[in-house]
Amino acid sequence: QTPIAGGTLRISHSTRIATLNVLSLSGPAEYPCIDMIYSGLTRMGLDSQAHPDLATHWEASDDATEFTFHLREGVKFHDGTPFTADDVVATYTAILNPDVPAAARSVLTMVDKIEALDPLTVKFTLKTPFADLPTSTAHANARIISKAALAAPLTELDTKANGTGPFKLDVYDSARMVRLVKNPDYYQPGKPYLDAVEMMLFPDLAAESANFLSGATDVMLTVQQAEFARIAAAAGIEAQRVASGRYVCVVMRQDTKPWDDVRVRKALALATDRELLVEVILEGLGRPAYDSIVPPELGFATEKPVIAYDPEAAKALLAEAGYPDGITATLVASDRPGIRVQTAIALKQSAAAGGFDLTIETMPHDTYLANVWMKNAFYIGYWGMQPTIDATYRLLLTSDASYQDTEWKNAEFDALIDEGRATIDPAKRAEIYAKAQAMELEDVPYIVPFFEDVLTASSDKAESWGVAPISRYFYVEDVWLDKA
Amino acid sequence: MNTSERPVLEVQDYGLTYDTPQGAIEALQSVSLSIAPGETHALVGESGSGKSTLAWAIMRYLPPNARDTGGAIKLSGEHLLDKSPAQMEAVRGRRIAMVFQDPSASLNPAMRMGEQIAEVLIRHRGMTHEQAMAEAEAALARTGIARPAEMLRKYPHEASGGEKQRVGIATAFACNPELIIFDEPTTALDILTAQQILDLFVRLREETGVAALYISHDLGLVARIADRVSVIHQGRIVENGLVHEVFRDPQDAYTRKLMAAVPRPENRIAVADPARGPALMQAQGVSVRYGDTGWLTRVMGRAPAAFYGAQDVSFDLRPGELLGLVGASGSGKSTMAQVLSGLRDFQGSVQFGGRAFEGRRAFDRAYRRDVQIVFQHPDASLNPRQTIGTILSRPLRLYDLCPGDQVASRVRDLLDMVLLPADFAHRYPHQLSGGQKQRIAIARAFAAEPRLVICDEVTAALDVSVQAAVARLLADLQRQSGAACLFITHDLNLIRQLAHRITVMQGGRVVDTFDVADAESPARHSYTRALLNAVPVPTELKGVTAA
Amino acid sequence: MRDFLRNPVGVVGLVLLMIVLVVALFGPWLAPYDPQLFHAPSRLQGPSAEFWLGTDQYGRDLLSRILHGAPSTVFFGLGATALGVGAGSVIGVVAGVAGGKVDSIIMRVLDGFLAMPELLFTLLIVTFLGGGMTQAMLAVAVTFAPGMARIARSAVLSVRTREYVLAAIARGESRMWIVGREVLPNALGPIIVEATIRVSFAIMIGATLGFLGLGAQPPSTEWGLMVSEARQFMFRNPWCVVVPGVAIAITAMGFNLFGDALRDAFDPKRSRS
Amino acid sequence: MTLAYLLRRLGAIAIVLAIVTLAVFSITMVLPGNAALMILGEHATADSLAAMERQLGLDRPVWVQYGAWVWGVLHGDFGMSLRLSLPVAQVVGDAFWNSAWLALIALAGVTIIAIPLGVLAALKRGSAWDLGIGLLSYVGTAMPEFVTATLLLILLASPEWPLFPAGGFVAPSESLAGFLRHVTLPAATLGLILMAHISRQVRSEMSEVLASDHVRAARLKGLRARRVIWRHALPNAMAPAVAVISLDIGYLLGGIIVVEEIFAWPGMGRTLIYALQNRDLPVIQAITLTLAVVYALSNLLSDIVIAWLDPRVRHA
Ligand SMILES: Nc1ncnc2c1ncn2[C@@H]1O[C@H](COP(=O)(O)OP(=O)(O)OP(=O)(O)O)[C@@H](O)[C@H]1O
Ligand SMILES: Nc1ncnc2c1ncn2[C@@H]1O[C@H](COP(=O)(O)OP(=O)(O)OP(=O)(O)O)[C@@H](O)[C@H]1O
Ligand SMILES: [Mg+2]
Ligand SMILES: [Mg+2]
Repeated sequence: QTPIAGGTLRISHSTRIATLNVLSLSGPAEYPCIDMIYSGLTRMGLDSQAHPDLATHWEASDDATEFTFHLREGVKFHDGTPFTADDVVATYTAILNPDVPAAARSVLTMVDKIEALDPLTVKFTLKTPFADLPTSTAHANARIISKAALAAPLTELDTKANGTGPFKLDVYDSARMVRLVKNPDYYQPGKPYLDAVEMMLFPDLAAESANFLSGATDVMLTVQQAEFARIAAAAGIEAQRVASGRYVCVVMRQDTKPWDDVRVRKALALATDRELLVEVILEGLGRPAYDSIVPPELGFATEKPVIAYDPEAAKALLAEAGYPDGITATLVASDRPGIRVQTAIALKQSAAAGGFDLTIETMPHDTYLANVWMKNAFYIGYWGMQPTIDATYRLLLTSDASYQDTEWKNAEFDALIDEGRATIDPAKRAEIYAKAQAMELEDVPYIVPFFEDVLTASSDKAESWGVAPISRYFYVEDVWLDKA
Repeated sequence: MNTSERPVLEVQDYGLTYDTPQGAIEALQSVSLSIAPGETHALVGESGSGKSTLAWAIMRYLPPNARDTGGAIKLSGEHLLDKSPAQMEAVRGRRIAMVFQDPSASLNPAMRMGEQIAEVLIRHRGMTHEQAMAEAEAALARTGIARPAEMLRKYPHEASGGEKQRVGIATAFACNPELIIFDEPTTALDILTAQQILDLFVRLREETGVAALYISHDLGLVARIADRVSVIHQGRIVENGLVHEVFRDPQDAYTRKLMAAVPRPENRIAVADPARGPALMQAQGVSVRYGDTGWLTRVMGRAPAAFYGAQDVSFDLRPGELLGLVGASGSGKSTMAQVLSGLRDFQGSVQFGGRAFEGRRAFDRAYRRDVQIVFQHPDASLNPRQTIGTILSRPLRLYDLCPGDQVASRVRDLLDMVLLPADFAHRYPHQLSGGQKQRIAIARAFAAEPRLVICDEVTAALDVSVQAAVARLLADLQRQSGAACLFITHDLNLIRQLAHRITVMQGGRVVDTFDVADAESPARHSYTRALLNAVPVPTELKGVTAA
Repeated sequence: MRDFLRNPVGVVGLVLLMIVLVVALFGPWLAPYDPQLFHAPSRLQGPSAEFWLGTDQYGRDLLSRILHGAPSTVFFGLGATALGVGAGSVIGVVAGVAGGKVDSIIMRVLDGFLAMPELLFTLLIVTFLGGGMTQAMLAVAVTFAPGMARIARSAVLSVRTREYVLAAIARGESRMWIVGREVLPNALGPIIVEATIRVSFAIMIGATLGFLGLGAQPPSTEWGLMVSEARQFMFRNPWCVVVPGVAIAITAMGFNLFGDALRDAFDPKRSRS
Repeated sequence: MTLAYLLRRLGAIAIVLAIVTLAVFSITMVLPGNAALMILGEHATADSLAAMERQLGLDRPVWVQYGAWVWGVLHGDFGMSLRLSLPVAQVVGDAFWNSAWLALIALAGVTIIAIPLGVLAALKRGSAWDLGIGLLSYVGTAMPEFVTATLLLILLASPEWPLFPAGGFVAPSESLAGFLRHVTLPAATLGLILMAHISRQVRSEMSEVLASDHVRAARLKGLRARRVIWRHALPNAMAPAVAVISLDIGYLLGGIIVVEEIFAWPGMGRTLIYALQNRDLPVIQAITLTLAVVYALSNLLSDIVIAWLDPRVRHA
């Protein structure tokens, strides 16, 4: 089928597009916007690999400390100014500037220097070896902003957007709709097919699905588990279920009793009925996970042994750890998103048989962030999928991880991750990462009950709509409307 | 008057029943009366005797639970009972009009008074709005209002009671009806205004020759204005005839009882004149200011202007004496009662039993025991959540008047003293009638064995016959206890029966004080004279002796 | 009381209230299942012999949850009202009895509080207090207090000028006696009536806060929270929102009808008409 | 009802508003966390959090923040929303009109229906009409908005049988029909409780007035029933009813919060909840301020209407 050009794609979403500031935004509906407006040096593909974007190709030094990116020729920003290496340098300088709130900084901490070798070549020099740099440059918040825009007050990035992506910003109304129009100068000839994309805010889930089903919108960005079956069954609708590495985890601080004892953590793992959780919370739209934060989709992921629900074994383990009467604890869950509370409720039920008497404390997200997150000993965490094992572990588990909330600090593990970074040979890396994963399973720093699928849906007319497992890349330039 | 003409109104053997959850109330039973053209027919009877019910029945305006039980009502020969509601609408206001007891309540507060007269003319005489307004002005002018055009534009709350009643009367006369029913049109007005309204009634009746049914419980008043009278008692007409004949020679026992209850100055019921001696109580230059509010209220702009409720008032009371305090409404009588019973701050001084008190806070327990007060409303002066026994025992305990174990027997004595059965001690106030409640309030005052009792219009809320009984009871108690009494009232006839001296107040000041015997003396203040003249002196009743 | 029972509104209110109170007191014992127990295979079912009112998204028995939620819902209403009415009445009585400057200052401050829409006020306070059942209860109480203070004050004022109170003052009774024996017993009527009606408001506001996620927190069986949790599933199983919704309505209605009938019984003018 | 009176009332409103803003400000300051943390969420690192706080001006001392805010407001500048990348004036302005539409339609619809219903019930006391209206009003007052809304959604907006959209908003300028379809359910939800309350109030006031002496007097003047009801009774019953309606506006302003949340109506209520959740202080301030002003003005307006209806008050 040959794509047909033209038409307006209406995408519904239920969370606000509060900002277009590509450096700091993090909202689920904000990502598709910047994915359409901006391009990065690299971009994650559906295969979870970094692909060329503004950089056509790149080379790394053997020790993985120097990367040279060759930029695409003839690319223009939406305002017509040409894209050059200076823009790349300006962007990365901003990201690394501690005075600028930038979400991508945490994956680029190893970058020492960025230089423009010529208008179409940029060189990154790293402090420490890092083989996955092209994945870091694909970070959704590391898109290239024009040098001029970075010279202006940064708050202007909130509402104005001058990128090099397939679509240009037309209307920005954070309360209702963001409208993007085709960028005729996009570097992929013939793309995008669509004339315009409208991101329509439906703060009410019921309203969103009703409008989608009635044809008022073409794409439902995120489908709730509860509604997936109904929507999938509807005529003229294609519902997609993308296996992803998004997970809920139970944080247990290991400098605090009783979680300092691995037997207690293992007991809780045994007392977690993963099948039940997947069934009642995810409506079956996910996979049980067995206490590793590394999803099977990532390169170098190992097969994890199944942990069957065995409350009796859990009790026995607890008794062995010195808690024959079980453990009483308060499990904190933020009220957003709802899945945290749901997991807490289900876990309470499931763990009760295993000797855990859990009290659930739900609290507003702001209080949670300020008072509980990274502070409390026992609470529910929720994370999106990272592009690599390295990113996954460095987010949470290495001693210097960005959000080290378990106090599970292990020098050997840290060394393995560092080594993995510096290793370019895949076989060797696989070996290193397998060891690291085994250590994780051994010690159970987190209970990870399941991986949640990414759910999206589109009308039959919207061809090629897709979402990457890391739900931050959307490839809307490939989408076209079949008006027949 | 030509009585051979066909009567304007004929009520024949009419009966009416109210259905209530407690059973049927036969409010009217075989009532008959007839009013000739030009005649004023009075209907007298005590409260609840069915006077208003008869008026509503004639108007065919009855609550849903009312039921005709027979008889006929004819207006100029036409049967009213057979008329449809729509037909009655055309009769009301056009052929039978009505003037109500309370002029403030019977005018629509949200409508200019001109509109309220004019709408009748528009409805019944088919006038245009302009014609009706012109006619309304003329009608109002006939009632003697000084600036009728101005009055038409006023809202009811901007007019005085008398003015409002004139509007009511103008409305009633507007369509030249055949019959006008007056339901106690003067009871809500003060003496002087009532007098004027009565004069107006007499004049308009003469001018128009309209027939009138005049409802009242005031026999003195009836004697002055009516041609014929019907006496109604518990829904039955017990006596009927020409006024002077009925009053000269009442046939029915109930009529006689009613007449005996009419206060007459010459029938003194006061205790013997007390010995002249040093005054028991003296008010000296007492002033009370109302409306002085805090700065905050003033800043918020809610403060009314301040004024004197009583100004530089001086009078005295001798031991054992009964001093009458009279004056128009708002003249400051209650204000003085409140000052003397320590309820209101004042300037000036009060001397009592040789001690001087300057200001409310100076009154001590001994003073408060010596001076007791009885209020106007029997319903409001007893705490509804206490039994009569508790209420009466309170002064005994408070002032330690008798040992704890004798309280109960003393309460029985007190009940006995006010002629009530002893088992009333266990009742609650709402289980008593108005007169009974007032007796309890009086008993409570006398329980303290006071030297002065202040009675603020204690008879005003009571029926005529009950009034007389309460007044007598008071005099008896005074005789037994030797207490002095300050008796505040509107009723000049009553006070002339009861008091030794009378003090007259006007606009917060004392204008006159005199011995009862000197009431008719030409030396009286002009205001006193006006008050005395305004009282309908029941001349026709003179020959009748008290039962 | 006879008046009260003759009034159909009162009878219906009384019956509803009785049911609600019985459920609130004994609900947890009457419940056939543990309210938190998952019956995963029977999720989101309508009423059946096994689950009389159906099940929710976790397969928890709705009847058991309703029965368990009754105490917290009802006592939330009673507690919040008691606190609010208590505090408000004390303030109002103090203002009414003291009069003068104290009165004007108290009233001006209360006017300030009353200048904010009720739910907004509650919302702000509960946000401030951090959400949760107790916090919500406090917030509702704080919201109620100014209005109650006004009512209490006007009740006191209307009684304070009654002649029996004046008689007591003239007699030289102590302040304690006058306030405690003459004024309060007679001012209590309107306060009680208002309190009863407010219980229903409190229950509704409590449920609303639960619904907004600011009141009771999961896995509580508070009814408003139940509706909110199940809302996503309302089209798959309407029972899981209808059941708690109706329960709230019935409870609120019970207090409402009862309060109205009480008002009629206390106010002879209304009851006669 | 003089100009001085109006000025005084407005002055009192201003004082109350000042207190309200100070209170809201202190409340938000005492709470844990802040907007910067909410924006960054679980991507907050210490340095980006600090940077964000600097960017939002949250690193300044509390009184400086409040002072700056007050200074701005006095100059008509409500500042930028911390979360929405929009000037507060625009966020709240748009939301205000959306809410105002909803509230006015609910209120207007209700008044048009509830007043005649109340009058009818009062005129036909004890009849089936009265009973039905009474029942409606009892059920209406006992159902919190979220229950009414949910029931309406299940009945009238189920996916199988969507008579009305389950939520959302269409600007009237875009499509009037669409707007009306969307406004129906939220307005009906708000309306039910209001209707219950107002019709009950009108009924009780009307019964009282119908039993009053002056209505009796009007009837006894032989006036036609229509004139007695509409000219003599209703205006006198309306004054107290208006007082209640103005209190109901307070309810309405609260109810709108819930209803907007449920029906995803982009108004003040929804914006407020969003702002509360995200600690968007300038928006919270502006919305509470607006709601309080609307409430205060509606009270003032109702006092004026009452004075217009009731000459006794007018001249007081
Ligand atoms: N709607 C009613 N339902 C039941 N009983 C009624 C009703 N109206 C009046 N009554 C009773 O009928 C009797 C006569 O009442 P009515 O009002 O005619 O007395 P009245 O002579 O006018 O008294 P007053 O001098 O106090 O005006 C009273 O016992 C009264 O309680
Ligand atoms: N508490 C008060 N506050 C303000 N003004 C008052 C107050 N009490 C009485 N007044 C006013 O003071 C004046 C005198 O009132 P007072 O009650 O003493 O009159 P009165 O002679 O007892 O009248 P009535 O015969 O109607 O009982 C009146 O104008 C009245 O309106
Ligand atoms: Mg009468
Ligand atoms: Mg007086």
